[in-house]
Amino acid sequence: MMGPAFYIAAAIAVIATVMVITRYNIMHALLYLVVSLLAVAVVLYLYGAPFIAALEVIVYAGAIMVLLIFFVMMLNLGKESAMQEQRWLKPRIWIFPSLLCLVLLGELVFLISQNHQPPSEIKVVDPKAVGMALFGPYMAAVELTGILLMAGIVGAYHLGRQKEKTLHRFLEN
Amino acid sequence: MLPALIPIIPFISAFLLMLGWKRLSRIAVAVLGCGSIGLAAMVAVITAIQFAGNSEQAIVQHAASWVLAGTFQAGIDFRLDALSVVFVLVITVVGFLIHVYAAGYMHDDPDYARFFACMNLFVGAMLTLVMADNLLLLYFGWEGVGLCSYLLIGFWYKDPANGYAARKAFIVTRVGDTAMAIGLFMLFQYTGTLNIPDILGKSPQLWTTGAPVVTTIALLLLGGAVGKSAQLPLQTWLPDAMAGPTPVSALIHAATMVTAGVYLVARMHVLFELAPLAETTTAVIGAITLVLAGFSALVQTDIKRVLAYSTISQIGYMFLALGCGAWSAAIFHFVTHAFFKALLFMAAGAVIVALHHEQRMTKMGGLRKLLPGVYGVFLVGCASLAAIPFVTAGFYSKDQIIWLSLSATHGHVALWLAALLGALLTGMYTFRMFFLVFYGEAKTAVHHRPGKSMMIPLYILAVLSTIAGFIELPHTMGHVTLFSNWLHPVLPAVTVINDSNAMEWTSQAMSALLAIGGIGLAYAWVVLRPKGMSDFLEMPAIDWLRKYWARGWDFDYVYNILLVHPYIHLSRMNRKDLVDKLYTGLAALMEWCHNVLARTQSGLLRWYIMAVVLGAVAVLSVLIWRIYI
Amino acid sequence: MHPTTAGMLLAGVLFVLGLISILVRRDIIFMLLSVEVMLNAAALAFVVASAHWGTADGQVMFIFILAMAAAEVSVGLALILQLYHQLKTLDSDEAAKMNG
Amino acid sequence: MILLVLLIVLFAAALLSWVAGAKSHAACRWIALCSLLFNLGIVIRIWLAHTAISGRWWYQYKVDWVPHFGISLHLAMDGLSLLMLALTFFLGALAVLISWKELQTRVGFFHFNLLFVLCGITGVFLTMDLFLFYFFWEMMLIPMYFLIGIWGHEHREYAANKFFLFTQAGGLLMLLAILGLYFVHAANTNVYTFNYFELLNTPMEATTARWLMLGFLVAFLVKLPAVPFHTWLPDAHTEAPTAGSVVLAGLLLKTGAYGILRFVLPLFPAAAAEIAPLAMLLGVAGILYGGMLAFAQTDLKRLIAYTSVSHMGFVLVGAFAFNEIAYQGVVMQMITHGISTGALFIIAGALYERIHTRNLWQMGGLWLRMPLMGSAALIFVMASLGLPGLGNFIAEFLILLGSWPASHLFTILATIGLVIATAYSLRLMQKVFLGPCDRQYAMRDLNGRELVIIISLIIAICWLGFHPQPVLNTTQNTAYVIR
Repeated sequence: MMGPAFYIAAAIAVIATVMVITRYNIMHALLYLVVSLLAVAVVLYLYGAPFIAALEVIVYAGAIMVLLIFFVMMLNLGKESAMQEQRWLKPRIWIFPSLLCLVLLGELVFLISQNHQPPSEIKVVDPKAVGMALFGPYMAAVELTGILLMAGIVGAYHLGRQKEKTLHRFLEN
Repeated sequence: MLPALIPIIPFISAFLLMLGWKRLSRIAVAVLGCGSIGLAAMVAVITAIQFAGNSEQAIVQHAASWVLAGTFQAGIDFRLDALSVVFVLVITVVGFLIHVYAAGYMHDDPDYARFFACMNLFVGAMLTLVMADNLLLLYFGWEGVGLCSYLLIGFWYKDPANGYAARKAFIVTRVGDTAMAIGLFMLFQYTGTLNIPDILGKSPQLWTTGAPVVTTIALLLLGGAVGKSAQLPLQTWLPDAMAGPTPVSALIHAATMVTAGVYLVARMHVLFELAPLAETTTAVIGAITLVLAGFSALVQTDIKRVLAYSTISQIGYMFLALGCGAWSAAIFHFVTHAFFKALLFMAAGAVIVALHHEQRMTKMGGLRKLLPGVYGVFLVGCASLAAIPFVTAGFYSKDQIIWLSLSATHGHVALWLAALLGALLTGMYTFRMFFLVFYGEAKTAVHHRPGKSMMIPLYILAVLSTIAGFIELPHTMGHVTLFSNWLHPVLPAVTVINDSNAMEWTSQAMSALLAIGGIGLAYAWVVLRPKGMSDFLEMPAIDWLRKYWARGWDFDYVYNILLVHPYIHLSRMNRKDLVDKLYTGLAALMEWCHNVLARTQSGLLRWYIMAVVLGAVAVLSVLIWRIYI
Repeated sequence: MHPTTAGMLLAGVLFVLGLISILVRRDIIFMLLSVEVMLNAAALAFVVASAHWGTADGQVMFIFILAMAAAEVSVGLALILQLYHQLKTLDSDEAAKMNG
Repeated sequence: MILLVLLIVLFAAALLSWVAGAKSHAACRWIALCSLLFNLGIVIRIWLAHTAISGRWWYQYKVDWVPHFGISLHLAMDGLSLLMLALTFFLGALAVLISWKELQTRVGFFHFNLLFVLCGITGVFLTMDLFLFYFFWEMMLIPMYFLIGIWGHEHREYAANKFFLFTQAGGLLMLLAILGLYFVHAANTNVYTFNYFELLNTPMEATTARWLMLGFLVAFLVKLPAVPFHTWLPDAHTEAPTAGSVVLAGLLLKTGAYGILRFVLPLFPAAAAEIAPLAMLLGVAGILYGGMLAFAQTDLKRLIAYTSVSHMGFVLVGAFAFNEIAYQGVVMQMITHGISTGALFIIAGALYERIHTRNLWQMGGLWLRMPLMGSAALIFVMASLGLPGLGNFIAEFLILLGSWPASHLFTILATIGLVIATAYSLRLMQKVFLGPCDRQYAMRDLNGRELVIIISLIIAICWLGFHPQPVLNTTQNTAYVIR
């Protein structure tokens, strides 16, 4: 009972993700990932979560991906890295992981298709309800998430600092 | 006089000799070693005279308490009755003579003190054995003499062969001791005591004649006796035991220790009377042993081995007598045998020393002129051993056994025939040895004549070997029963069926004729050497038979193949302990697992993820399988 | 198709694609990227479930995942930077040399 | 109180000797020796004061430790404990004496460990609280591990690890069993206690009892050691320094036997009776198998170690015969084996000091050079083959006499063990002291210090052989369990 919008978005998401995982150039991959994320945002919207869709666009596609892009640009990897990637990604390397993952996918599909819930329409959950839940029963988790982000910031700062001496003293020589 | 003193004196002297092994001079050692036995002999004689006044009543002395555990009780209690008095007298008197002889014989040995310490220890242990009032103390003496036998056979320890002989003696007798120990456990289980008089008193009430339990017990005790007395099938140690110094062979392996089995059976005669099967077994073992050992003695070349096999054979006679219920006859033969066999051993020792430690008879000969003293006593000994009628002690004791093996209640014609065959063999091997040593031409120079201390004991024993027979004469010839009367309070008289003078005369005549015939054969074989005889002896079959007998009927070979070699090989194979392999194997498995798992920790991120995925697939598969299939 | 099933299938497909990628890639940035794909797929599943039951919990979870992804990316990038400085490469297998 | 003194003296002496060891080796040795002799004196005084047949428990000392869990510092002494303690301090003192010259490295720490082991052993023999028992049981382990691992011979680390793993595995099973018993008792009576006397009559199902009994039994069998748990012993004995071997053979093995008598049989009489045939089978297997292995060894200390396996088999046979005579024999065997095997190890150590080898093929004819040592060895070899007149005979005879009614077959097999004992004992004597000697240089015979040690051991073993009554009387009251 899903409309064509869903199928189109889903198709874009899947194709874009396939493109992500097959690119040699990191930049291309990132851009495809942004596309994939945007498509997922549409799907999210279709599932009655407009607030989440917005978050997906703003935070995921907008912030996180952009952070990655800037990072890659900062490392200035260029052509060589793409060549390297090409050398590493020989066809036969794909075989076993793909088979394994397909098995996993098969199992997932099997499990999902065993859904015996009565078919129900998509229920829209408005952002207010999300906000009430966040600051109601999930209060503690929100606080913890805040701490996690804080730790992330501190950690990133600490790790990202360029030090004169980067080796641990045990690793010297 | 206290009976306990008799065994204690040798023990004390042994202890002193051990303490003073370095400080005591040779003379002091000899005085202490011989003096203690002499003292013990004096005490024994005095005690025996006292005892003779009232020989119905045994003297029991409680020296000390020993073990008291639960219901089990055993003390260090000594008992003198008619039987033990006989043994004590023989042990101390013959022991003393042998000690005196040994003082001369061992004079040049550097370990003089050790020798006498062991000898005294032996006499003490042997006296304890025969004077013990309970079987535990008897067992103490029993093992004690085994130890001394071990120490003295291996006295010249530098030669590994002596050590081997010593170990063999100890282990083989220990096999018999094991049977005996089990017999003791059974006795204790049923009678609740190991006190000999109590056991003998209780057993007729406990068991009917032929009851399986008492038969088993008697057979187990017989096992112990067989081991100690070198009877079939545990006789193999005795010929090898000749590795010890000659006085040791005379004292331990001829006169005293090897007759401990005879003592044991006689002492426990009540049990054997209740178990006819055991009695028959005893008689059969004795008969077979005396014949087999006789054949072996016939073909030995080593003078001491001849005597060793002859000892086995003579003890076979004693067992035969015991098995026929002729208790006092067995003991009588023990007494005479102790005299003449000690005499023969010591005389042989004198010859050996004279010929510079030459034991092979093929190297001897013509000593009649060179060693006339030894020749005389040796002749007396041989005559007694071969049982030359009327003048020798051996005749009276052996003749009694031969006659009783036919006429006693447990007697049998087959036993009698075996005994007669034994008489023939005895005459033959004894005089073969005698002629080989003293006749013919001299092959080795005499370098050392026996001194007085060696010869005097020989003369005394020669006298004893002659006159000792007259204390018990068959009733066809004077009917003197001093000895059996003496033993009567302890050992019941033999019951004789089909008793007739004519038959007894026949038996005596036959045994005498056979003995003399044997001597004649030996004379022909060794001295005359007719052509036909030497041809006969060189036939391959006969030659093979000779070698076979010389090897002691291959008992050693069979035991080696069946028991000794498998045990040694099995234990050598398992030297590293198979069970340990279980644990080292477990450790190796753990180490292998560790290595395998350690390899998975490669540090390669992709492998880790792969493992996670595999895990996820596995978990989901299990989930699906459990829920949906 | 049932909407919940469809959404879940999409989430599953995206997740497995991310998984394949992380298995075959050696470049550590690509691996990070793949993790993002997988996280996103998981988050999508939550929202689909939320839509199915009509409750807010799924969306709350999405927000948490989002926050976690942000933290992860920032720390992860910092780590990659360090690694790059140390090893002069982005090959994750090279990092195996860092063991003990 | 006096019981606590025994422990405290050893513990204090252990610490003191460690401290003193840094300054002066002699001081540390004297401290160790004096403390052990002091304790020996106390024990002998107690013994003399209690020869009359009085109540079973002579001393009790009990202080709550963790009352909440029912743990208390509960010490008690009866005849069995007393004898074991006397043996402990006697052999302990000898162990100090034999190390007097042999041991020159890290002397302070060595004596600390030695005294600490002895302290643990003392605790094991005294404690009547199962928690505390486990505590002492483990306390014996670690210093012993160091004794083997630091001062041992060439493969010491392997041996020490093996020893530790085996005994630790057994100990953990025992811990499980102790806890199981604790909770079973609590479930049935609502009283949480580790007190031995209260646990004695715990009602429980037969199956539970069987499993708990097995837990205890396996720990003790490993320590004893019984076939097939014996393989740690030859390694540990061989590699340990002489003092370590003496303590191991003389005392540590006895804790296993003691545990069977004190815990397995009284706590689970029915279950123990049920398993008796199997236990006797293991005992007999130990006697025969250990004897056979001993016969094949080429390493002197290893040979002696396997004789321990053989001799401790008798303990197992006797303990599960459920017969008073056999029990008395078992106690005798524990003591006499401690003395005779300890003495053989001391002789092996003295030999090693002189000729620097333990290989039997490189010995022979040493009687010529060292007649005193040879005579001493002869006496203890004879003891080990069960010659009457020496203590071991009384022990083995009583065990066999007592176990005969329990099982004819096993008794017969165990008696055959005496023949095997003869074989290996005489082989030892032959290979070491008899035969030809190719060593031309002079070797000194036993010196004064060694003579004191050996003569005291000879006196002890002869005394036990001729007058075992004091020992038998002391344990008479200690009826462990009579079916």
